[in-house]
Amino acid sequence: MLGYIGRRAYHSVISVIGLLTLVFFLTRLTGDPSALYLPLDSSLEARQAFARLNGLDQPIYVQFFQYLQNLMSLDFGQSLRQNRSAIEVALEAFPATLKLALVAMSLATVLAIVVGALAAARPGSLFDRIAGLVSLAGASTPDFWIAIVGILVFAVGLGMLPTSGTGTALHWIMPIAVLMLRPFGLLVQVVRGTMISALASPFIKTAHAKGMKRRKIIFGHALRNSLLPVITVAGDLATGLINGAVVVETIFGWPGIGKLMIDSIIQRDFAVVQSTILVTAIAIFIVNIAIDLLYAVLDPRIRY
Amino acid sequence: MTDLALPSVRSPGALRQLAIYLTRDKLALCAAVFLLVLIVCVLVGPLFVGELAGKLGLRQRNLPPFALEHGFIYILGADTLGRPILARLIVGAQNTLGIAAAAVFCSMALGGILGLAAGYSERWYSHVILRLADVVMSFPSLLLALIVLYTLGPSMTNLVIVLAITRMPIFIRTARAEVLELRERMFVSAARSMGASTGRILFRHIAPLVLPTLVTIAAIDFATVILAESSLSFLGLGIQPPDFTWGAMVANGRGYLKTAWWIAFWPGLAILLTTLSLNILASWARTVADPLQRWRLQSLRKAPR
Amino acid sequence: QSASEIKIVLPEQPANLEPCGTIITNVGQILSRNVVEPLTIIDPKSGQPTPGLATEWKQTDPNTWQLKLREGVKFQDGAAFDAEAVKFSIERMTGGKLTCSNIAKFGDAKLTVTPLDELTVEIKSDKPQPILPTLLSVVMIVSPNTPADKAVNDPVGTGPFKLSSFTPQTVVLEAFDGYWGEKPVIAKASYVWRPESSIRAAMVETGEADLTPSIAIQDATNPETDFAYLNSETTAIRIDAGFAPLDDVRIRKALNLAIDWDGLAQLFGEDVQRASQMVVTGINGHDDKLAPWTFDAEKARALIAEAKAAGVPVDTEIELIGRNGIYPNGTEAMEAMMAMWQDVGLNVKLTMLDVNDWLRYLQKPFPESRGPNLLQMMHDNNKGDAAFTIPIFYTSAGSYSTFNDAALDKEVADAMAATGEDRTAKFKAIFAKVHDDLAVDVPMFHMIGYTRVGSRLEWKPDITTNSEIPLANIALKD
Amino acid sequence: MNAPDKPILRIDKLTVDFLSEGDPVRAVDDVSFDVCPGETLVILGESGSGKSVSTGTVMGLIDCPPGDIVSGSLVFDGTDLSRLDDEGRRELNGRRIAMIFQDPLAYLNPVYTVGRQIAEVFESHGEGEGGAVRDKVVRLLERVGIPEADERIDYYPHQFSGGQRQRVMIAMAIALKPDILIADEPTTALDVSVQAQILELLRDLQRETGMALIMITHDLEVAAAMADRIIVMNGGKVVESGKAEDVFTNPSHAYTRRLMSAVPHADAPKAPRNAAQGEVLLQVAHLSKHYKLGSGPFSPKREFRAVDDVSFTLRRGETVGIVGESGSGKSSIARMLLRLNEPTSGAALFAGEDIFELKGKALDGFRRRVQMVFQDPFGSMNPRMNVRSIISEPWAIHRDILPRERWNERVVELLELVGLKAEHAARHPHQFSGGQRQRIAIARALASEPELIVCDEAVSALDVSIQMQVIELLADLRQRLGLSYVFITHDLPIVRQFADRILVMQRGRIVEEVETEALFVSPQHEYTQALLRAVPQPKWLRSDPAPIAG
Ligand SMILES: Nc1ncnc2c1ncn2[C@@H]1O[C@H](COP(=O)(O)OP(=O)(O)OP(=O)(O)O)[C@@H](O)[C@H]1O
Ligand SMILES: Nc1ncnc2c1ncn2[C@@H]1O[C@H](COP(=O)(O)OP(=O)(O)OP(=O)(O)O)[C@@H](O)[C@H]1O
Ligand SMILES: [Mg+2]
Ligand SMILES: [Mg+2]
Repeated sequence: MLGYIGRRAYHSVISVIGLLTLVFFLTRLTGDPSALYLPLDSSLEARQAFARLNGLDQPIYVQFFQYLQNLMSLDFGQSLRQNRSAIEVALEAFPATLKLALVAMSLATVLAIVVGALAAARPGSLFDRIAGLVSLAGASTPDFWIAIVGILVFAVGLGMLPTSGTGTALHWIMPIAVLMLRPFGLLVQVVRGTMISALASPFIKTAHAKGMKRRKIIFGHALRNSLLPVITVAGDLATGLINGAVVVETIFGWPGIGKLMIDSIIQRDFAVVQSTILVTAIAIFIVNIAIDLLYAVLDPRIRY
Repeated sequence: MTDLALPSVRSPGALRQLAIYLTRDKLALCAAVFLLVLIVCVLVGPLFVGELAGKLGLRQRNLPPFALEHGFIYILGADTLGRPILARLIVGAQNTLGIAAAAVFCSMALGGILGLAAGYSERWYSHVILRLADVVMSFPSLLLALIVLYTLGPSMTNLVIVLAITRMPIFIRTARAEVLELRERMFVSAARSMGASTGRILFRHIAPLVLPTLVTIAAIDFATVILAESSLSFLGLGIQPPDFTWGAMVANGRGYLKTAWWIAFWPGLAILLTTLSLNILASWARTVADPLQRWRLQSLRKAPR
Repeated sequence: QSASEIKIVLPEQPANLEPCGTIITNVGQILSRNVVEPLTIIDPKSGQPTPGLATEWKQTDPNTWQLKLREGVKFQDGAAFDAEAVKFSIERMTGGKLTCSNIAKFGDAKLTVTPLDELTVEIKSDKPQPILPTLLSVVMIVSPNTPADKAVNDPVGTGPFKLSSFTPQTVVLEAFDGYWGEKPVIAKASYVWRPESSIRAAMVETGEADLTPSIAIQDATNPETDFAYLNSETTAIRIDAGFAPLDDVRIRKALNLAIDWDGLAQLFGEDVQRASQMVVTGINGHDDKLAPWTFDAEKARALIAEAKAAGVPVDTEIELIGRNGIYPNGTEAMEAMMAMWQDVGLNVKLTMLDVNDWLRYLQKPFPESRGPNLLQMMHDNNKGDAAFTIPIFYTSAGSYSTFNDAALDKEVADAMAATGEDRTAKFKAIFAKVHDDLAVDVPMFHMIGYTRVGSRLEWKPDITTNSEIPLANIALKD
Repeated sequence: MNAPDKPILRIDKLTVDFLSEGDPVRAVDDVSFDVCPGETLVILGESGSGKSVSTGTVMGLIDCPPGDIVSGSLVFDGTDLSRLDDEGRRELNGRRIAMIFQDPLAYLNPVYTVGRQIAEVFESHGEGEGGAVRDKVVRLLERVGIPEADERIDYYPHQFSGGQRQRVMIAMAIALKPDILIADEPTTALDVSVQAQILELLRDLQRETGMALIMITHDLEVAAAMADRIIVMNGGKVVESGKAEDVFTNPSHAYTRRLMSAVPHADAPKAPRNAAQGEVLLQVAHLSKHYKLGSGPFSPKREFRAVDDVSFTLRRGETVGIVGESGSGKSSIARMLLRLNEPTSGAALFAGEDIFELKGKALDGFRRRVQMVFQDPFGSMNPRMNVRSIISEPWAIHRDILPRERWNERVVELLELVGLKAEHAARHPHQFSGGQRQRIAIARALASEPELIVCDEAVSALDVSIQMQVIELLADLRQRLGLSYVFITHDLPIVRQFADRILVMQRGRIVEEVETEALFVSPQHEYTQALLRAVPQPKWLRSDPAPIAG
């Protein structure tokens, strides 16, 4: 097991390096950013001076070697936009996103499991139908739509919640609710589907024969046997959120990495793009390793 | 999309059987009818309202819905340029469904196959596939879109490629997770002992058990892709005006939620209903495909008592 | 929140707080005249420079200006404001060691600054600078303790407010006790940012914020709190005259005539002004009498037919290049214009691009692969003089210019060297020529911004609001 | 017998259908029986005759729909079971009525340790939690004869052999000393000595607590050894019932008579066959399998020697029987020979080629020539496929065996050969009884016309009459086509009849290898002797103390 983790870590490091190389070269295909950083009416000379100042005039492989060299001394480059170290910018934005993602994902997963499992317990029942429709409606409604309407209703109309921003616990409610919708809807469907299959397994009969409580059968036996796809999908959704809950961050003024990444991409702030990808990639790789380890914990037949 | 869930559509007899099963689940029937109507709209709609959908009406900007003085076509109101929303919904369906179906199908088919391979084999390529999935997951889709935009230029195909690639990891990883467990099952060993090739084991034995989960995900991803497409148009990679999709219509009405809610509402509702229908059908297909559940759709004939 | 604390919500997070970047909207709105102050201040009504940190100025010869500095001014870090400080700030700006956006206003001018005495400086330039005092309004004076070789995020200036904190969520300014002027009513101001206009509007509505400098027209629904202001931005379509059929003046005129301007104006609000030139009133050189093109589809068709008859390939596909998010309803406007041009028989096809891609078309050198194209653009001249507009648009060397006309080049050079009335007249003549005779571009509108001001505040936006929100001008209602 | 007259469970006129689009399948037809405390009722009957379904109904484990209880009443200790709500049912199940399922692997949850699954019985009924329960579970496992129980408690089901899983099921069922134990073929996967131990255990329980026992079995020796009363089922109906001795000595129904006469007569020596002349088909040399153990993902690695230096040979047309202790490594050998598990060391030459070195085409060819009937037939069939596709799979894999248009015909032929019907071809595995599934597995193995079939307890779930039919079929094929068999079983009469040579295994080693008759006449190894001694005695011939009524 430890050997497996080691091997995975090793592969992941290689992949991250590959990813960074890829990002380095590909981002530079999206054009020279000089014009973006200067006023529209600045001269060609000014733009060239800017490129020179920031090393953008060098051939790309020279820039790359420079980048690698700097990486050795843990220098991830300077943000063109923010006048400071790119990795610092990325690391500063990351916790906000991570917290949001963690809370939203855990809530969504737990809720989805409960709702999905109960729906699967009696397929076709009223609860099943309603849970299905509601979760799907949530998952297929545009998130910004929900977010803005939510603000108009709860903040402006009812005055119950703040419109946006961070600070108190109240500030968390709407962003989390909006973020949860899609994962929740998707997970309910996945849980329900796999649970219906699991509940038809013979070992469920054994559990009934043992006289176990229905709840325990559903959540102990059937659920445990259908968790593999559930945690996989949950993991994927979590990485999606880690990569940035852009809409929520944008609308609610949540200072996270998603918005930072988008801004940096649009502004061609290469060093920041690279640094944010590095940070999120590490998190995503860790999540994926954790999920793969969870497989082995959840299903003893799976051994690495 | 939905056909995928039904691995045993072969003879016309099987088709009829499916139709019968469909009538047994009223909700699924409604969903199927809705999708059928939609497909008809896609095919013939543009012939009738194609002109109207692009016609400017700057003087009836943001016309509210349910007003009939400008004609029935304005029943759902008009958008920011005064074009009738109903006509645009009908015309937009084609691009919307085309892009989403292509992207979702590609990502599910490719991701599913790669995931099957990655889960079943322990060879080097299994690791490569998974790490590639990790890399794609870590690669911001917007950046990918931008790169494609710069190197290949905006086009429908490129849009589909971008969307398909970014949605692929979830299928790869889910398929793999299921395979990890399924390949330990005895019937897989049995098939192997009979000399079944890896391909046969994967596609004949394992895939049918993985597919329902993938289809469930795909059905929801349909909405995701439609909305992702609209956020890509922010970069200019999305569909180019004057073409448009429901996603673009929603994005377009985003600023008007307070003052002219209908601009974003109707296309949003269309997306929702489509996804909902697909999901209901997916869940129905899941029941049909599972011999242990199929009885739910059969008219069980009881013995006289 | 105490009474004298206010919260301002901006559309964008300032990427940094470098005082040399105050012409960038979100930096300027925070720093300009709050934390750092310029040497001169442009009067929004007349477009003329008025005293800032410099109290008087005179031109000693065409290349030299002498400034008298304000007395008794201190920087927020305690350093004294004097001629050396001015020299430092200007040299920091022009030194090329850091990227300074503001310097763009100076073009390629070389400045030499010499302190004559403690409160007098002399500024020499390599070529005549008739409007140097106007230009000096972008020179923000920073403390000599500021690093000269790198951009900063903790500016120290002479303004009535000093920076208290800058985090990814907010910028906080607090009143500076040692300020030379009148003590402002506001004691503390925090800035937050929300890109979504409806959210900004909602925040002011609920009292979470007191002021937001720009909201979309559709959100400006409450006349009590929402104020429209001419924001010095002018929108236009640039015609790439280098390619057929756009090299034909009839086609260019047809482009102007084919648009239903009143209909189009609906997209931008009722206060929007139809533009006939690329600068707004109040800018030196603006010609009030220059009438904009009016909608006449018939005439446009006739012109096109005429051109066609003369062998102009009017059916060639013309690419209309738009930029996503350039201004509210920008994409809709492009869609509408495309439809209108197609209506008169021009083969126009729209492409929307991301900023960086769009910039390649805006600025020279233009992409080799381009064909006949029309470019959506927007120009913002709030610096009082048409000199910031005419050369870049209309001379053959101008960085946006697609037009090559030696006669016009000469006229422009002439006007630039002129001063006073003469300068104004010459600018007006140029505007008239490019509009009426050459139809070089398709001017659209002078744009309107809307601000929402909370009921606690006594404040009205003006043409400078896009570049500065001086907190000192804000009063509280009681 | 001594049982009080008042039955604790009475089933009256039970009729159960399975519904589908077509005509309902009548699985149980007007069945009545009862059982008193302390009494043992044995249900004999043809495979597929409704034994499991009727007892499953008592536990409320038939899914309705698609199952449909058409009529009948089930009264347990005065309560009408069909009126019970979930909670009432839960109270009874496990504590007062317990069941041992026929197919132990499918009925154990693969992701929980067996210890935990047994402990759940206690926890569900408030009989303690945590450490206290663990001790009880260890003792239970010891009682059912699981070696090293305190360690094995933390293993997962897939780490147990077939017989061990069955014993885990038994432990689970007797955990709370129920009033009624329904045992559905509880000893099919157990060797005779362990079987004797388990039967003794059940009898002990009956003596201790007055437990009523309903036992389904097809093993007439076991039936005789346990039964007070017997009912015989055929085609969903009870065709005969009465005291055990009467039914055995004086069967009245034709089916029962057939059943009784089909018993291979152990004492009738059969003529030795001349099989030893054929070429050597399979040669196994020094084969070992060490399983890596470790219950948690982070616990240290250990090894368990399941197969330890096993060597034997098999000639064409010969049958080698493997008998031995449950858990002695028989299935492990089979799986290795099929290349399903990699051996730790050793070699196996099939027609001169090392099986473990085969690759690509050669491996395909090998897999066509060798087939296996798995110990767990249900698990070995894809739940999504119907019987037709399951049986025709070998033809789909090896295209040259049979042209496609002959598939249907041949499937029906094969089904009939193993005693199933043509209409079964459209059903899915879950719609069959245990014995029927086993027959489908045999039919599938025969489909590819192999040269060697490895049968792992291939006939254990079949009633004697069908067992004989199948054995005769296999013998016939051996005769006609020169098929060879590796025949793993615990059923001594059957190996005696069918095998040419017998290997006796214990703890991973072969302890004795001799010609069949020699083994029965003069067993050498101590373990073999014990095995032969352990053959059960009819109950009515024994002088045990009578059970005490509870
Ligand atoms: N889910 C089902 N759907 C349809 N038919 C079924 C189903 N389950 C069982 N049957 C049928 O019901 C009949 C009785 O099955 P049951 O399992 O009771 O047999 P059994 O007597 O236990 O046989 P065996 O000794 O082989 O285990 C069989 O013919 C079987 O095919
Ligand atoms: N995957 C595994 N991991 C660990 N131990 C295993 C595994 N599979 C089998 N064993 C152990 O190996 C031993 C041999 O198992 P095997 O299945 O070969 O027994 P068997 O002779 O077939 O027994 P039975 O007659 O009960 O089926 C058993 O003690 C079992 O517990
Ligand atoms: Mg049975
Ligand atoms: Mg075994």
